[in-house]
Amino acid sequence: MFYREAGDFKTSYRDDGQTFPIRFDRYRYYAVLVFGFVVLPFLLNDYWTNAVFVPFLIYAIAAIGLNILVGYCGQLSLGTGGFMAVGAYACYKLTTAFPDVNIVFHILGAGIVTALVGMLFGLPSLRIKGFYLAVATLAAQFFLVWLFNRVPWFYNYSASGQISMPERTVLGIPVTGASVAPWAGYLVCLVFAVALAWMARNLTRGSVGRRWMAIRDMDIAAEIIGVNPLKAKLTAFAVSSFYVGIAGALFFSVYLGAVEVGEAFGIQKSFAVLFMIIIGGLGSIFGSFAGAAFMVVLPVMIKLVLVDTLGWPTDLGAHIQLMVVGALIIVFLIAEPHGMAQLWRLTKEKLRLWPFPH
Amino acid sequence: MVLPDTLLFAMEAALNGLLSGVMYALVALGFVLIFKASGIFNYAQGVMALFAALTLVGIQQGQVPFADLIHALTGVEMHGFGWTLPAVVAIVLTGIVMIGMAMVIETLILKHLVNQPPIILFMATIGLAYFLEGLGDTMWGSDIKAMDVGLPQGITGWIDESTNSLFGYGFYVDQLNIVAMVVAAILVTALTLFSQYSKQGRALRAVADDHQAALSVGISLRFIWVLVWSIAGFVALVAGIMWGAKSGVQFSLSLIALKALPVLMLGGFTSIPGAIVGGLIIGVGEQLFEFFVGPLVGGATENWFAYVLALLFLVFRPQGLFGEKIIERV
Amino acid sequence: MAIRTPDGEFPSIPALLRRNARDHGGLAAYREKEFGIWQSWTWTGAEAEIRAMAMGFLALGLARGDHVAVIGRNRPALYWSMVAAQMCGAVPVPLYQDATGDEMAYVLDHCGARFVVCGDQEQVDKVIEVQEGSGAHAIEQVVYLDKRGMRKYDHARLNALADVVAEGRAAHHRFEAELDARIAGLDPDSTCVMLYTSGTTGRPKGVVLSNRNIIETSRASSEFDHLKAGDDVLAYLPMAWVGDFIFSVGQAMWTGFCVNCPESDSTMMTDLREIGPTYFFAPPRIFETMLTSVMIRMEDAGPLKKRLFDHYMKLARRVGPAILDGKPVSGMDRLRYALGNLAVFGPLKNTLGLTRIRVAYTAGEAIGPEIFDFYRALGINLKQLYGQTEASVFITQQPDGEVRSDTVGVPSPGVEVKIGDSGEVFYRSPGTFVEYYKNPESTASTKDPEGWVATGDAGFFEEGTGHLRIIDRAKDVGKMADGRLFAPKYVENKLKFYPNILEAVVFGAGRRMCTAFLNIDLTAVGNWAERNNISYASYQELSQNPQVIAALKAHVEEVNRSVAEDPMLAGCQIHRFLVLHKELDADDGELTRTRKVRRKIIEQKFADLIEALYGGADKIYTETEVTYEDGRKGAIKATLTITDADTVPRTQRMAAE
Amino acid sequence: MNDMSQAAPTADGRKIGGVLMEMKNITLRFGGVKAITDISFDIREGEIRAIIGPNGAGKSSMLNVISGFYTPQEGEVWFRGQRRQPMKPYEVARQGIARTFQNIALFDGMTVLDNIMTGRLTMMKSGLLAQALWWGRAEAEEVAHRAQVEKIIDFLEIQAIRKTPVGRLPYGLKKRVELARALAAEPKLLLLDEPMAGMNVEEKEDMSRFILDVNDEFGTTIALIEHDMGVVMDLSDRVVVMDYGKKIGDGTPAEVRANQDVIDAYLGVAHD
Repeated sequence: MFYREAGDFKTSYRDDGQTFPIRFDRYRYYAVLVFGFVVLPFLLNDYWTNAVFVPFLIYAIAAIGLNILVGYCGQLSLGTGGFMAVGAYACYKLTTAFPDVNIVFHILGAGIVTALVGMLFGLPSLRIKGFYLAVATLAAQFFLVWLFNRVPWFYNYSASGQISMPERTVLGIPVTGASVAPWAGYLVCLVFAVALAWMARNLTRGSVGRRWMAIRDMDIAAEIIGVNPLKAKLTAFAVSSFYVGIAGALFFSVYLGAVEVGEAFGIQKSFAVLFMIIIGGLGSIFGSFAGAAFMVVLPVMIKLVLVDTLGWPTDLGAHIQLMVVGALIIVFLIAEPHGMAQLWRLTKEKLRLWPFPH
Repeated sequence: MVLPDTLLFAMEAALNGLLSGVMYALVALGFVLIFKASGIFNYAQGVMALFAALTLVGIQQGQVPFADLIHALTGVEMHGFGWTLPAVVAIVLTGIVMIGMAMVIETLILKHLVNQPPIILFMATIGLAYFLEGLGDTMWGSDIKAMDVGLPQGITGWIDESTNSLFGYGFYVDQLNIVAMVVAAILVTALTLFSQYSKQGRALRAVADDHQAALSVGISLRFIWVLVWSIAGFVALVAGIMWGAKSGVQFSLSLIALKALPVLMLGGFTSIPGAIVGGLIIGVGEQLFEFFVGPLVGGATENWFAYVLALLFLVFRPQGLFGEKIIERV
Repeated sequence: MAIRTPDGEFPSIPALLRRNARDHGGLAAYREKEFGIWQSWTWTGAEAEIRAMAMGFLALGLARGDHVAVIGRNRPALYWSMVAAQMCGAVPVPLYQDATGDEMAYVLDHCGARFVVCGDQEQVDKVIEVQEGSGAHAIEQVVYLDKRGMRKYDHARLNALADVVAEGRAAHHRFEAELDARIAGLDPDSTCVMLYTSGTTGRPKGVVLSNRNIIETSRASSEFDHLKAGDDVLAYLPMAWVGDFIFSVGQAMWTGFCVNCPESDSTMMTDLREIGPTYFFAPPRIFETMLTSVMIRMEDAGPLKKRLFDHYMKLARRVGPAILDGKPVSGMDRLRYALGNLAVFGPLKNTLGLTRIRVAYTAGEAIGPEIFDFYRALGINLKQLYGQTEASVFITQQPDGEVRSDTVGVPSPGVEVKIGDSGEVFYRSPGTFVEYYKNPESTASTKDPEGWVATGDAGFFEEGTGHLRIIDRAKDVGKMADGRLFAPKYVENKLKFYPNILEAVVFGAGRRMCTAFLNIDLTAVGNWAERNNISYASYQELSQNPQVIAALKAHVEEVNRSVAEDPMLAGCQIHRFLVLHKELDADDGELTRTRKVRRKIIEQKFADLIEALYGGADKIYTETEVTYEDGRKGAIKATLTITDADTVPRTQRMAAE
Repeated sequence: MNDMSQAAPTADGRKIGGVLMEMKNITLRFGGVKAITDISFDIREGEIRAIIGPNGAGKSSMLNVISGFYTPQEGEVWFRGQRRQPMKPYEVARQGIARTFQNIALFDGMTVLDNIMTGRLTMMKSGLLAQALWWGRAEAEEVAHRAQVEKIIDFLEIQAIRKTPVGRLPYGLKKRVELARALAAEPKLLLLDEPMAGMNVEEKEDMSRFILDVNDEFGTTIALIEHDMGVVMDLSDRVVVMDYGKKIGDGTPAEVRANQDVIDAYLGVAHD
């Protein structure tokens, strides 16, 4: 309906292959970016930052990571929590080891460490497929959590067994620790989220992405046309873990500040992220954002409505939330296996064809 | 006869491992049944056990379901029906509930997911798990409950004495584990008999062997699904009772489901004996590992031992102990 | 840009090319959808290509005055080959690519082409056929564009255009001077192009058009519609047709706008959508199919959308054209139209690819008013023009703001038009063709010494507006018994604009009144019947259904009223008509293969029915022989109803006089 | 198609060159079952070589041996003058052997264009980081390969469906897209596994035309298996006939037609 594509033609493969080939989409995307970077930081207060935006961005990063593995490469993983923990602890160890280095590098470093760990646990994927692999990744989940619990070196022998983030600054502005301005933390996460999303898009549209998708859609055929399955899967595990690791690092350093591995990065976390990409849409970067937003906002809404407004007991609200989430997963799997991303795609199609039905 | 202590302790550990292995096997059984008949990997099995246990306790102690919700909605306070039913009745009622649940699941979920790739079904059951957990808590409240259906507990005298007279050291074995073993044995035999000699049982096997063929001879897949989910529900109930009695009815109970996964990895998803054997291996394995290695690495290794074992095992024998080799074709 | 006459700085197309490369060097000159994207060439690039090609031709020995036949679908390289030929002082002769072997043989022989440029293997095969055939021909070199499947051919006298260009590039030292000399040799009177008119009767004639003809016409028409560099046109009509030559070569070269070539005929519509031309020409047929597809697709739309669509289309039909013509429209209506534009018109134009249109023309045959108005209503500036090959297209055209479906506009700038006493239209213009090639007598018979050319069409100027209206082919316009003008085609067209009427044949030459045969359109009437649950077993039964006949009667009477408005034509009102029991069919020789009515044959075949129409009977029994699909013959018997239609009596007007 | 035609071996296309691939005494077993028994034949450069035989004759197994998906227990495979050691399928692909599948094996989650692009994966070398940042090489490479792929799309006349997800395509078109994907790899040897299976007459004619054009324009060596006798005879230069895992005939279509064993073993049952 709002699309005006006549005259919006492509004279080079470069233009034809760009992320938003349609002018209208492109402008809308720029608008969102401007809003996110320029407008929002001024509107944000503490509550919205910590309740919605920061977790949304961090989960979005994690979701993109998991989506690369599950949605693009077709390897189901239930180890997300564990890998986030790796990111968190790596970040912690790095910051405490090299206090003078900028936190950004620590976070990136955490990502790289996680990538390596991810590859390690990805090795079995060559032999194991489907939910067999999922169970294999559970091993990662439980082993890693146990590791960070039981090996004091990881939490610098602190009495509580917790790790907590010291104050660190970017360009002189504190982004971690106690005295963080809402907008500062938010901006850090936003920068990471946007940059990583952009990179994910690039990876998935190029040869790497095609190798992944080939493996996902039909691994035997993929191998016969010359895709090295081990290499493809391992890159997927590496990249995916890199993203998840960074998410973990941010989750710990910027968002929580102090974590106890068991509750912050338990199996529940793995499922939460998995649900995000199922609801958001497998194999879609937009879907990762949508899913993250949904799973972050839903509890807030339920709490807002049931507990704060109707004054129900908190635990009852939590139980109902469990039911809602579970039900939603099933509904999406039945009604729209490709998630919100697909709904979005269909709406766009309708608008482009308007006023025609097809 | 005198043996070194470590060995004795190890043997004790092994024995207990063997018995808790039976527990794992019990849950794994539920998985296998559903997987055989419908190719669905039912992640919710563990939560079903939890749900069953909660329901059982609730019914037995005459709790009013959804009390909190009703209160929140209407403001009416309800303090139970004030009865305490005999265990048997409660169990039967719970059994009925589980069957009802099986039917609901079939009509609301499975029917709509026919012919979906297994991975989708798997994820659906994760959703189901969440839903059931929430439902259970909403119905009965999430506080830890004691399960008392009159199962014997505490040290098993005769083992203690016999071992004492034998090695001069009495093994501690919880009676509950003995009971569990017996029950498991009964359950397995019952299931085997059922699938061998009852009409439905044969239908079940037919479907497990070949869906299309089964359908073509006019077996209703939907009926079969309700059937297996009911049985799985029943198995879950039994498991729930055992675990509930052992460590109280609480959320952690649903995590035993996760423990059952590695069991299946070892045993293979389609074989009942496999499930049993796998269970035992895991049980013994993790006990011994904890006994020997645990102290060196800070303990609590049973959290992950099973999975890592399964993982390594899978890498070298992806089809499990009892599955047969997969040949890839083009 | 200062207006230059050809006698001045730009005597020829190559000269214009030079100027474009200089003035608009960076602008896109040609685009073609190939390999998934729009391959583009700037004017500078195009000039380089064309010069290289021309030098390649020189290398192959192309001489001044040679004829170069060009056969293929619209592709930049083929347009270039025409200009390249001109550069060499040769005469490009574009041919219809769907022409059959012997048609092509005749033309190739008649123009004595030494060079033939072919689009692809298919065309090459035809040419080779001609070369090997018995007929005379002067073909020496064949050049092809698309290499697919060509490798196995004997390349002795056969070259790939790419190779020719490459050779030209390589040899440019040898030929630059020669080429420039040849270009310099071109003057306004040297031949620009030769186009063969697809003669409905007899052999096609080669119309020779000079540089003056083409450039003058292009200049005048471009200024008339303010065409300029930066405009986009879609080149999809046959290259052999004068219109395409004017739009894609003449005007493009004069203004420097961009010529866009679709990927293939099948993708034409999508390519149109992508390019979104600003300047567009299409015969009525295309606009009609577009409209039908719109309506069909809307059929499946949800009720809400449909209501929205219908509502705003109603509004648009009321105020749209007025707004387009800049006539006064109430602010309220303008607002509602703006809303409609947001919700319906805008998206609709977008999906059709007509969003950017500034000027659109239709011509060739009469266009149905409701089709015409539909596009006007959407805010698309669709206009009509009247022209022919001999005039380098433009004779009359509609200025912005004076657009109507039933006229063809006022004389184009620089064109004089007069109506002969026979009612035939004559014109004289700078675009008037030089001569028919090798055919002095037809030249003489068409163009008189003062340069007046007979169009062969009958028409008249409307009092007041000064707009020309074309009635019919002059030879088909007859006289009635009382000497009044009889123009069957004019009335038939009006009738055929009704979806219910497929064909109409009007009689009246030398009679006291006009009568008509009608053919119902089975699909349209069939649908109508279904909706009003009228059951029918056969075409024949449906055609005689009283309700159907009543409906047609209404149509006929409407037509009568509108015909009566023109005093000259008032005599052509239909007094009696009948609905034929069978569809007029080319297999039965009642229509030509191009679905034109064959009066003579129909008059013989249905003599009895015509008698009945002029006799008093209101029923008539008849038997007609028909040919079935499988060629078997058979007869169908029917009793047809003859209906009287109300007419606007002359007496009124007499009284008024 | 300009620079495509230059890819052809000689100026006039159809010239049969030397031996490209040779099978020496191949025997293949599954467990105890012999799928192929002691079969030898060769494939020459630029020719169209057909392997025919009734269903279950071991044609597919043979093709899988050639494509390196199965490794025979006995016998040698010689490719371009070298004995081929047992290797992974993806390594075989890199040697310049591409194939299509009897029951289409396209990547349903991707568009036609992406599917065909996968055919060139073996040639795409840009690194992970370069791609993540979509820098220099990554993009240049993408564009370059796209250009090649577009030529194939044009050649097989599938422009209209370029951006359609293959899942939505009709059977015949899928087959064509699969051919396109194989062609995109610019293979030395192209294997076609029952290219006409399940097609109607018209589609078969199209496919035959394309196969001939491919061989003609690009000079690609083609080995195809097919049980539709008629089609094969028109297409191929030489034919190997298999039955029950054994070779019962080898030669030009004419020779094979004349061969009594073939007539007995095959022609009787070929009418499906």
